[in-house]
Amino acid sequence: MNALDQIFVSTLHRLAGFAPASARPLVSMLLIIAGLMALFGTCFALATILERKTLGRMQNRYGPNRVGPFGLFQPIADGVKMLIKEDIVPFSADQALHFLAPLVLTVPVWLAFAVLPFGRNMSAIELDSGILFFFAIGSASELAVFMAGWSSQNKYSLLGAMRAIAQMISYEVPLVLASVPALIAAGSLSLPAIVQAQSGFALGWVPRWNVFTPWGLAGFALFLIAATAESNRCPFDLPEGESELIAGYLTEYSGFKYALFFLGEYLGLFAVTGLAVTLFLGGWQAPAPWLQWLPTWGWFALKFSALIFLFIWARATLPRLRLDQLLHFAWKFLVPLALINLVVAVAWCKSGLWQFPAALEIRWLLGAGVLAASYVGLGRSWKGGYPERRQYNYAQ
Amino acid sequence: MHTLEEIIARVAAALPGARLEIVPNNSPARQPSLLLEPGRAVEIATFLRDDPQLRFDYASNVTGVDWPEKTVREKVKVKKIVGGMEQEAEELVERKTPGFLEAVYHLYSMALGQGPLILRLRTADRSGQVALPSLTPVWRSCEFQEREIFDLFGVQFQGHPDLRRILMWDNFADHPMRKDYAPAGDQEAQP
Amino acid sequence: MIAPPAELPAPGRVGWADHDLLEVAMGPHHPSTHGVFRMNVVLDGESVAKLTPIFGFLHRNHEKIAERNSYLAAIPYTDRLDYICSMTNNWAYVLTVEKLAGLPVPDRAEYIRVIVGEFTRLFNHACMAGFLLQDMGALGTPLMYAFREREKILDLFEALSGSRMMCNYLRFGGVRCDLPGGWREQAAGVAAAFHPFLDQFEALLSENEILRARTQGVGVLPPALAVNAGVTGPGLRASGVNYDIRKVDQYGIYNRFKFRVPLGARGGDVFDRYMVRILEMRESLAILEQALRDIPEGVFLDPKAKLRNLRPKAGEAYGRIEAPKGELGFYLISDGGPAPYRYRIRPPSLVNLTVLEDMCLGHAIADVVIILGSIDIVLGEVDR
Amino acid sequence: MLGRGILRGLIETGRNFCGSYYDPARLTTVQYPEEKLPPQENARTLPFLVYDGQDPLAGLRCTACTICEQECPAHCIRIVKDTVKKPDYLGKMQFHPKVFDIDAMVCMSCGVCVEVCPFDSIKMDRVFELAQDRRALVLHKMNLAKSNQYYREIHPTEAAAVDAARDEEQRKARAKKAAAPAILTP
Repeated sequence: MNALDQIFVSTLHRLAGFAPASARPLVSMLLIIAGLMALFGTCFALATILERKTLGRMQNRYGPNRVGPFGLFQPIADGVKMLIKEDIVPFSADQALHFLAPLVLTVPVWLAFAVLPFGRNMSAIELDSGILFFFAIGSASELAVFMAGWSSQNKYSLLGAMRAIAQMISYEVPLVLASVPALIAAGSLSLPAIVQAQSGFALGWVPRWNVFTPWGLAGFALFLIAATAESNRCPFDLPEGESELIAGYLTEYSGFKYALFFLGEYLGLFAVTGLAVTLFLGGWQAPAPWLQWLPTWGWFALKFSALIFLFIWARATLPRLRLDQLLHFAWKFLVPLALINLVVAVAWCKSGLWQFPAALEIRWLLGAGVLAASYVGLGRSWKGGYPERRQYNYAQ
Repeated sequence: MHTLEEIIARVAAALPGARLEIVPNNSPARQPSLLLEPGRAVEIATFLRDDPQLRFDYASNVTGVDWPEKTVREKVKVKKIVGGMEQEAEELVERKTPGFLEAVYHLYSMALGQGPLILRLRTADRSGQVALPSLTPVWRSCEFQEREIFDLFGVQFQGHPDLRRILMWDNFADHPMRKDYAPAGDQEAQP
Repeated sequence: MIAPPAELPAPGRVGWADHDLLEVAMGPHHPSTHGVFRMNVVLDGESVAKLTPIFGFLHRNHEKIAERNSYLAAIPYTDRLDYICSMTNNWAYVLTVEKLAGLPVPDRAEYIRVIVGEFTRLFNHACMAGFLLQDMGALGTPLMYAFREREKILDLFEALSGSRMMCNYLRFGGVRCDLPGGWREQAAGVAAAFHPFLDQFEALLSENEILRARTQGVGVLPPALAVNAGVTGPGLRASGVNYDIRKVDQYGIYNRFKFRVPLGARGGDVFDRYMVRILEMRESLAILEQALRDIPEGVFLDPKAKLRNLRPKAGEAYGRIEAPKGELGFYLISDGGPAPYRYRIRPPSLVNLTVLEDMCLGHAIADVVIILGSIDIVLGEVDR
Repeated sequence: MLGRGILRGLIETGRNFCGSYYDPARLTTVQYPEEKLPPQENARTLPFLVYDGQDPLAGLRCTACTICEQECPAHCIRIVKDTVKKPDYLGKMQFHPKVFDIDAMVCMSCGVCVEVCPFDSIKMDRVFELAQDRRALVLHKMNLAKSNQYYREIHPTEAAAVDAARDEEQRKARAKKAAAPAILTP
């Protein structure tokens, strides 16, 4: 089944073959870029419609189903509407900044896809420090959000922008800390190497994914929470909290710039989900030995869409946190837990040398015990977060 | 539930010289009210709220009522010389009762669960002196309702923390709920 | 806040020179003010320094219209007061006119009034919880659940009175028409189906840590201030004051039903107001089951009740009921004519808003929206 | 344990998501133009005038007594009485309206006119797709008149009761008339 697995790589080489030898690397890179942008462009379109349909189904209604079969042409309709809508720029706005903000948000996010391994040797660039590159690019979005908020000269967008900065910076720390254990386990910064480290099956059928270790599970949960906050999605969608600030830093944007902001937000979500899959869910590894005949990029897509469904599910259910609680949660709960998780991960890797029997089970129990204890302890210590259970009495 | 007479007795005992009158109400609802003279209204109200026996701690409703001048034609027995003889004779006499604006307060006691005690404050007349003491310092629930009476009836409440129009826009001149209010501009669009 | 360049108009500079305060106008065109209601909020950073509510955008002078029309003609207008609970508005007005004119009400009509009144309380509290969560950012899921249940009840109302929201169903001395065939069984079915919905609602919300973190300790209303400021309804009971007009006045036939009055546990914050309404919904269900079970047969409108030219004797009457939002009272003065001389409505939403500023001081702007949501106002009733 | 409530909430919406595919109670949307809910029998929108027999204008039951015009809360009914009298279903000579206008923009379909009408001549319609491109929203006698047959269709039980009462009165009137000549000829 290697042919189907490597189908993209082979077609790329065949197409690049037509170009003269000297221009071949450039042409192949251009083809990759074109392929990735096409893939994630349609993925963005599909995500908007599937998100609205899933939200609808969770709210006992259909979701858009009038434009095309099952509403699948809805994104096209939205896109056309966005193009046609007049692009209003407030008179007192800082024109240059106002124009640049959506660009500065969207362009870096495309770069983040360069390092993600979508399948067996199917990553655009094989960087040795792929994850370092990813986090460097990921932090450019704060600047864009603040540019948008400040340049609109509107009270609401300013409040929204200041909230966004506080939130994104304070959730960058747990995001990085949560991914460090996976690097320690793989012993390298390059993403394909991390995926390679998670190949093979323990006890015959359990895949060696990081998520099946105690520190991996905790790291995965922390990573997801931080990723939701990083991409401004519910329950952390404070910057454009509709009920308070109308649309936060998006208030003064309309027409295609507004669509660009949405594109940037969704691509940020895809990038972080791709990284979560690579670090914790074993990238493109098959979950069971007898399932390895399926193409590797298929497994990546499956895990990717499962995580996206998880984000949409959270958006349908959870209310929004207040700004001080959000920051409190990040610094007083996520960061300490991530540090403890780091210690457990290091102990786990070092304890690989134990020879006595049942080393594996003891290691597992010890790790899980420490993490669970710290989780409950930190949870209780957070006065605001740990709500008291109230007993309601009735009049006589 | 205290009858009005008991309440008047208690108030008179506590605040000598406070004149209270009973205004009858002969509808089946049997809710007579107490007419206070505006001078000592705040004192009496504070007493009604703090007295351990009464404890009217909740002013449920504050209403403005407009009583314009009424010409009352009454049959009055008048001694008149008719045909040289002195006789009793019916005669129609036109009496103009002066108009006034009124603020009606419905008080309840949440602590003792007692029914409505109705206070009435009347202004001197409908145009010049339309001032009444505000009872918002005693019960904060009167704040918005007194502002509404000022807005729709034109009663000036003295001592009200923030007396301005509540429903109409600020530079609206007239007081729409008065009986003699004629809306300016187009009448209601008849079909 | 960095000072803007000189030539640009200074955005909303406020008089306090020493503080950098930001005056923000929330509403009347704002997504979470439950109608056309405006608040001028002065912000010191993100916390509220001063808040002035502004009303009057939906003012139709309902009282002037009622003073020109006959007693009967005012009933359809009372539907438009609190446009979510039209049945209880009718009930308050009809109760006051019956008090003014001394009209008896047959038993079957009293039972029907309790049934439709409690159904109204059910979906009003459900909608309030849904809107509160919508303000908190929960993307309408709880609101959709609440509206799904509300639709079932509105279908019952349409089958009974002809219209879903503008029912115009109650008359002086009874109700306009009798229960259509099979309505009672349908109503019992809807009431029975409400329990699982409430469990679903509680599972979704009451345990939710984010909801509790956002609402516990926010917008605390001390009982003394609540009583003095005339707050009534679930907001007052959430502050621990035991005052439910159904128990105090025992109007209609509420003394025949066994139901309890839930009180707040922790001094009346937003979570208490939410939980008291959820518990009250369960009590309303208990009343509904009892009422639907033993509703007697018989005449639904007092035969001697005059529909058209009702002219009560000169006098006045103040009647009040426990509407879902608080104490809804009507004060009628009659001078013997066909139209009321003075027609006054005591709006629970307007008086409950007296304490809005007291509760919001010092909280963040995100909390102002939730505190307003927890008071549960409807602008039709505030502005009349 | 922090997060237990959130998980229960997620499970709840998850159950709703799966339920919406097989359990009708969890998917309550009615796709309006294609699927339509059966209208309730008691539903009421704008009023209409009932006529008996075939000719809409001659068979109108309305006797221009203008009670509905006085009682209408929104004052949206305008009646001009005809001068000539015509016999009604009981043979009594009654006036008929020359002009009977209802301003559909002002009418709030409250149904008070139906209650106060002593001749059962005005009833509430059930059609709610009232959007139209013309601004002519004052409904004249011609647009308002609808047959008793139509009335029996949209409000069956109510119409049956009204017809039964009218037949009863007609029978009593005819019996009185049959008995009357006996008295006149002593």
